[in-house]
Amino acid sequence: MWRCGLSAGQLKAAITPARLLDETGRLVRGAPTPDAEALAEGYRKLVFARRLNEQAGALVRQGRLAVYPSSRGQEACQVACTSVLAEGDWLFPTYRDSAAIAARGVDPVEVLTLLRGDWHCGYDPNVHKVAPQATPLATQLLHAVGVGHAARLKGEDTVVMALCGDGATSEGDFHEACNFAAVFRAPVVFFVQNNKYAISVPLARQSVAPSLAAKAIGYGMPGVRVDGNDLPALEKVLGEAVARARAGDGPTLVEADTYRIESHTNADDASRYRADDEVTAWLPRDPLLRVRTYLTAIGALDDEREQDIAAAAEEMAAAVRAGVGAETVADPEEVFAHVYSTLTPQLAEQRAALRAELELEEA
Amino acid sequence: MWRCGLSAGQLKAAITPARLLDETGRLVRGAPTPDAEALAEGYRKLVFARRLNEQAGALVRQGRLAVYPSSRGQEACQVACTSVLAEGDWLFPTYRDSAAIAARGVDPVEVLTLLRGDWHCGYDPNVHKVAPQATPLATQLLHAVGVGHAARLKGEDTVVMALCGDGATSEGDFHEACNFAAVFRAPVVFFVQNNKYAISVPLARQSVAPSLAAKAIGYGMPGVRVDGNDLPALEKVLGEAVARARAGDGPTLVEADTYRIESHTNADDASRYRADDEVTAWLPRDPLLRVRTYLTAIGALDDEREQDIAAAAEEMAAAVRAGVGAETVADPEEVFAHVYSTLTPQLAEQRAALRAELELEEA
Amino acid sequence: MSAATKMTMAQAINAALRDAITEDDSVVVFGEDVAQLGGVFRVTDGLHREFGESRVFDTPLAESGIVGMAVGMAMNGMRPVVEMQFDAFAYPAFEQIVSHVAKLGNRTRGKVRLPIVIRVPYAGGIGGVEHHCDSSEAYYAHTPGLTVVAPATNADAYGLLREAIAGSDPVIFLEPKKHYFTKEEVDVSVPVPPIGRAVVRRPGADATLIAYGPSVPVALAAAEQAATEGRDLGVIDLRSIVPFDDETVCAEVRRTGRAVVVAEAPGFASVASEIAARVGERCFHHLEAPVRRVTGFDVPYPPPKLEHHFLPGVDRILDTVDTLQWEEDVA
Amino acid sequence: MSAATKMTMAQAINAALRDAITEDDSVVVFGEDVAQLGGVFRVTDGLHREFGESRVFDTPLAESGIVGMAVGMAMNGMRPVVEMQFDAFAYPAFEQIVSHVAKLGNRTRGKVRLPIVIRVPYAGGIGGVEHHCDSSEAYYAHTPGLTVVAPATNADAYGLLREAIAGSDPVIFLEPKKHYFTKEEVDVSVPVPPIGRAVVRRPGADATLIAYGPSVPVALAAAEQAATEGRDLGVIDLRSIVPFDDETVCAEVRRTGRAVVVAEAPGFASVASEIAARVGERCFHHLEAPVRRVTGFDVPYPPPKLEHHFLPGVDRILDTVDTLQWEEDVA
Ligand SMILES: Cc1ncc(C[n+]2csc(CCOP(=O)(O)OP(=O)(O)O)c2C)c(N)n1
Ligand SMILES: Cc1ncc(C[n+]2csc(CCOP(=O)(O)OP(=O)(O)O)c2C)c(N)n1
Ligand SMILES: [Mg+2]
Ligand SMILES: [Mg+2]
Repeated sequence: MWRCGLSAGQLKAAITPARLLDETGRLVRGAPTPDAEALAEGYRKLVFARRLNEQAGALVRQGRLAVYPSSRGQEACQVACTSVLAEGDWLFPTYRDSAAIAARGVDPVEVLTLLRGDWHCGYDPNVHKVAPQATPLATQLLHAVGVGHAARLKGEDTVVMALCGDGATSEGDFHEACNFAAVFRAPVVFFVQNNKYAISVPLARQSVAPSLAAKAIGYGMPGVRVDGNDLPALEKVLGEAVARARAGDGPTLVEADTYRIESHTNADDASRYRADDEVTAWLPRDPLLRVRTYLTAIGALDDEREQDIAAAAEEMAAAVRAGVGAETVADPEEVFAHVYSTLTPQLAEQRAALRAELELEEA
Repeated sequence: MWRCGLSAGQLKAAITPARLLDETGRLVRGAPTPDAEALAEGYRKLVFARRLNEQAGALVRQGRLAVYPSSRGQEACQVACTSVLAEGDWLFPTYRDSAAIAARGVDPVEVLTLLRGDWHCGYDPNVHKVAPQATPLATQLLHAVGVGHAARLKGEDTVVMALCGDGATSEGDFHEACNFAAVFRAPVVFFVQNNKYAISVPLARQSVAPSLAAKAIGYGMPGVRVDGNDLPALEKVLGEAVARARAGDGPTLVEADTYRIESHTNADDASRYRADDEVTAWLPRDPLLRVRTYLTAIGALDDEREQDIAAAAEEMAAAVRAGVGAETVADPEEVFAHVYSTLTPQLAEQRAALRAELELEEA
Repeated sequence: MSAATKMTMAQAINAALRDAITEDDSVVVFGEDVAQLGGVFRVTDGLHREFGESRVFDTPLAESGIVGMAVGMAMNGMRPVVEMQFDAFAYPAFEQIVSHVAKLGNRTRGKVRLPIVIRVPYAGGIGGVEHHCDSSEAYYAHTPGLTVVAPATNADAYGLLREAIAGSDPVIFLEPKKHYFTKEEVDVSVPVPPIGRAVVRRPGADATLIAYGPSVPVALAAAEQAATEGRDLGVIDLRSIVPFDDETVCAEVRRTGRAVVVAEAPGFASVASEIAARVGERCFHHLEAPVRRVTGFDVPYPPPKLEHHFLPGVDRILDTVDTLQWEEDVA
Repeated sequence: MSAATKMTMAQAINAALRDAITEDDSVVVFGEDVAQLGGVFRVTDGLHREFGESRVFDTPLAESGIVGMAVGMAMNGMRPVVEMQFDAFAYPAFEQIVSHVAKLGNRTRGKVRLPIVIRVPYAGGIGGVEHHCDSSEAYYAHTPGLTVVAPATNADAYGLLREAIAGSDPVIFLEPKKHYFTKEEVDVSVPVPPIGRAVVRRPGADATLIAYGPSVPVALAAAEQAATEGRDLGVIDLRSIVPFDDETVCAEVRRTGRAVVVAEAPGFASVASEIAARVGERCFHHLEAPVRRVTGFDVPYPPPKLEHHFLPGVDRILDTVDTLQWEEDVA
């Protein structure tokens, strides 16, 4: 019943990052030429993702968001993991994947709901097939497997993209999710954004394996490592994994080699645990820069288009400022409303007590 | 900081089971000749382990044990995992490893305490460096890592042998234990007795990896697969893993390819989920038979020695019968005594209440 | 025409699962050893054979995995009924249960509901070795968002499980394992009162015993015994812990003025504490005596040899009833 | 000569850790982000630099791993003090805590004791997003074998932590995170009463407020306010939930005849239920009114925008005190 062999090629793919565009924005020798128009559209999304990161950062500093974990430096991952999905596919994001959710089509203002300090995820998960952002690490990977397995049982060809970070791979739920998916041949792509840190803890403290993608071997599924700042490489690798899942060939573990440019969140101070020059060394690998250089070189991006993109991103940012800035009235009674599908007598009583208190205050 | 490379040899070791004696009791071509006297001693231990399994089975049928998970068919694993340990080393067994604990030197009557229906493990873990038998699957592997890591911090060269089954590898704690051990380079040998079943669930439902030992790759430690019914091969592989751990080179994952000949426990009925001929197919691979044939062929085992061993095993069995049969008076007040190192006022009160009840009953 | 037949609680649960799978395509049953083996208690016996791998299947051995997968399957339109093999083996799934199963409806403002039933063979009295007899209801009952159901009769085991599976919210379904093989007449065509409704199993004028799950028959036996001694004890079977039926409980206690809560779990910060606290709060002016609790001691579940000392039994209940400030005490 | 200095609770805990590591070679501190970063709340700030990797270290990101490793290290002679980053992130370790940390002493008849301290930054009031504000004490308090400590003052944070680390049994140490940055005078050379002893923080003749951890300052503020309104409320700070100081609590309540329990966790099957139940049981004949509870609602911890409605506050406490059947009501 062992289904997975182990070829030298598979091993190499799990350890050496795939790359299409190098750090200078040049096509790697022998790499297929990406479709210029699609890449330009990808570039637009990268710019949007970056702009969202910047805007959210600014809103935190103004006290309008409770917290924001930025994906700056990881925008290629954020864009690629959604652009490879079809409409009916599902995305399971973490707190760091706001830009990916927005790239999936969810209104960024809704995306930021939780981070504004609300108790709910803001959007309806069923509309865009995006799960609420998960905070308890790696737990959502199992939900992704469940959605995928249910789809298979129902004969649907849905694929599920499940995101997590390098730190989350240490949790038991990561293991159980990979294993369940492999055993049930669930149509799931596990996409690990290895940004080298879990808050302050560096990768070396999470794993001494040859790569995180190499963990796939232990589950009997393919593991692929990819340059996480190389949009076309990501789209190729993730696209293949999605196709494989859709074809009924089961899950894939994809590890993106990337870097968290900013602190863990605004509440964190990365200078306490990493040297500035480590960060600076990553700057030339900026995912936007790389695509931009390439597109410009092949003539697919000129100043005008660049300006159009920037203007549209500005518009989005303005909408975010307006939306997040708008005073929303939180109804204290709603705290009781959704705990069960019908209010229990206990909650009805407690809601009535709170209502009475509030009425007294108002009076 | 990636410490573990991946050579073709390492991969092969993780997938193809190592073997020294084949099923007909002949030395595999090119295998080193085992020390005859040591192997004869190993044979004695195998016979003891088998006898203990049989005796415990009988005691269950007589209602003297609450339950007994037999390691019949796995005796070579039970013997090897203790014979490679030094005195100060630790063993972390499961409910199925009674024979291994006895092989380690713990009085079998004490070993069976828990299975008699007592609440405590019977023996003092510190005396023989044997942890209580663990029931919640895979949890004990983390304790093993802790003991190992503490030893390392204290500069002691203790090695920890941590046992679990194939089913337990699916638990999150297995993953966390392997990873912690690898990251901290803890002196632990993870020894998975892959007996092909977790109660009724066959291996194919636990994993579709090329082997369970291959999981080691994902943690950056060596993984080795070994014929689990081949005592000298087990002692070699486990011995090397112990030496590696002792030398400060970190953990190893060893998978024994073996088979659970009996039902999960006496309460189970294996005929509900597996065909008899699967079991019969494994009988020729009996771990005792193999060593016996080899030893007899090289003249290291004659009828007299065989009889001596059998007689000694009978003596042990008689002692077990006597010990387990002896009526022990369980003191209800002891239920309160060890929950905390000093009785809380609440427990003192509850104990007093129970005492009053008992006195009333007696009166 | 009555369709009542004698069946064990295991059979009643089995019938509920079978009927639910038959009637609703979205019901799936999975867990450890539930398929081929039919569960270590045979509760799912025959279902795999009858409905096949797409409806009833074994999983890898990982409880967080089982519950986490159930969350995802429920998000995608299914009604998973999962089995935790024993009470203590649900603990690896605790984070999934508390942080997701209990909260997802709320986190999505009701946009995502999780019709998941987590079946937990629970409590003691079966001579089980350590980790096989925990009464873990307090952990769940304290967690907002979970419905916690504890049947005491075979008819309730059938009826409440059907309702749990058909409902929109996640349910922790506590099956008193010592009653798995107890036979009772069950007519599955007769509906039982809904989840949230307690039932007065025995009216009584002198004092009220409040129990659920495995303690209900014990409370009834105590009442039986008390009757022979001239004391008329009522017995309430809560049936569900969350929601809690304050109305039925308070009506009875206000009438009798005396109450004893009976539960097997260690008493400290338990469901029994809650019951005692709320009865004390709500019936204060009707109480002739403090609300007393007869619970397990605050120790890990004891070994088979000693469990009879631990389990609330008839004698301990009656001794406790005796302390309830009866007229004769005063006199 | 008093050595009192002003320090925050985070600093008091830091000092306790520093002093324990210094005085006892077997004390080790580990968890997520506790070393280089000094913890997300800076509670372990500077310890890694001062004592090095063998005494203070970061682990891989896995809470079951952290607690499970602590069990093993304690078996091998060490005194691990581990940090769970936030209350809800201790749940992955639940099985290790309940099935091992709490039980190993008992399972070995006392041959193996586990001097482990599990530090849990807990409860709300910090405007945290979901999963960052759970009051999880009931889960632990209900589990026999665990000692559950909840300091309310910085002096107690220091003193109780020192005692917890030096003791033989596992301790869940609940740090009210909203007080991490509150400054108070602390003289670490003055011993505090031992774990298990409650302290009357404010004597009061009319009614007794019973609280622990983050609710103690709220109860004191309520008492302060009540005083201005002519009502004399006493405040008990439990300091440890397990063991529980019945003596102090009952002495006070018997004197005042009225009690209100204040706690932040959802009330159902909670520590507050336990307190209300036992006070009701033990002080029945002295009670002029039912024991009332002011707790969190039975909902998942609400978002920053609404948490002030959820947290037991001065007004809600005083409103509840007002219901305690005062003479004027009767008149
Ligand atoms: C179970 C759990 N433990 C701890 C945390 C606290 N925490 C939030 S993010 C984080 C680091 C995660 O690192 P990684 O998985 O690499 O993702 P990244 O933040 O780098 O995207 C930690 C420890 C949590 N959210 N969940
Ligand atoms: C956490 C947990 N879940 C479930 C169980 C119930 N259980 C006991 S043994 C067993 C099968 C274990 O299989 P394996 O790990 O292969 O070991 P084996 O029994 O074959 O030696 C199960 C499911 C348990 N003990 N612990
Ligand atoms: Mg990271
Ligand atoms: Mg097995």
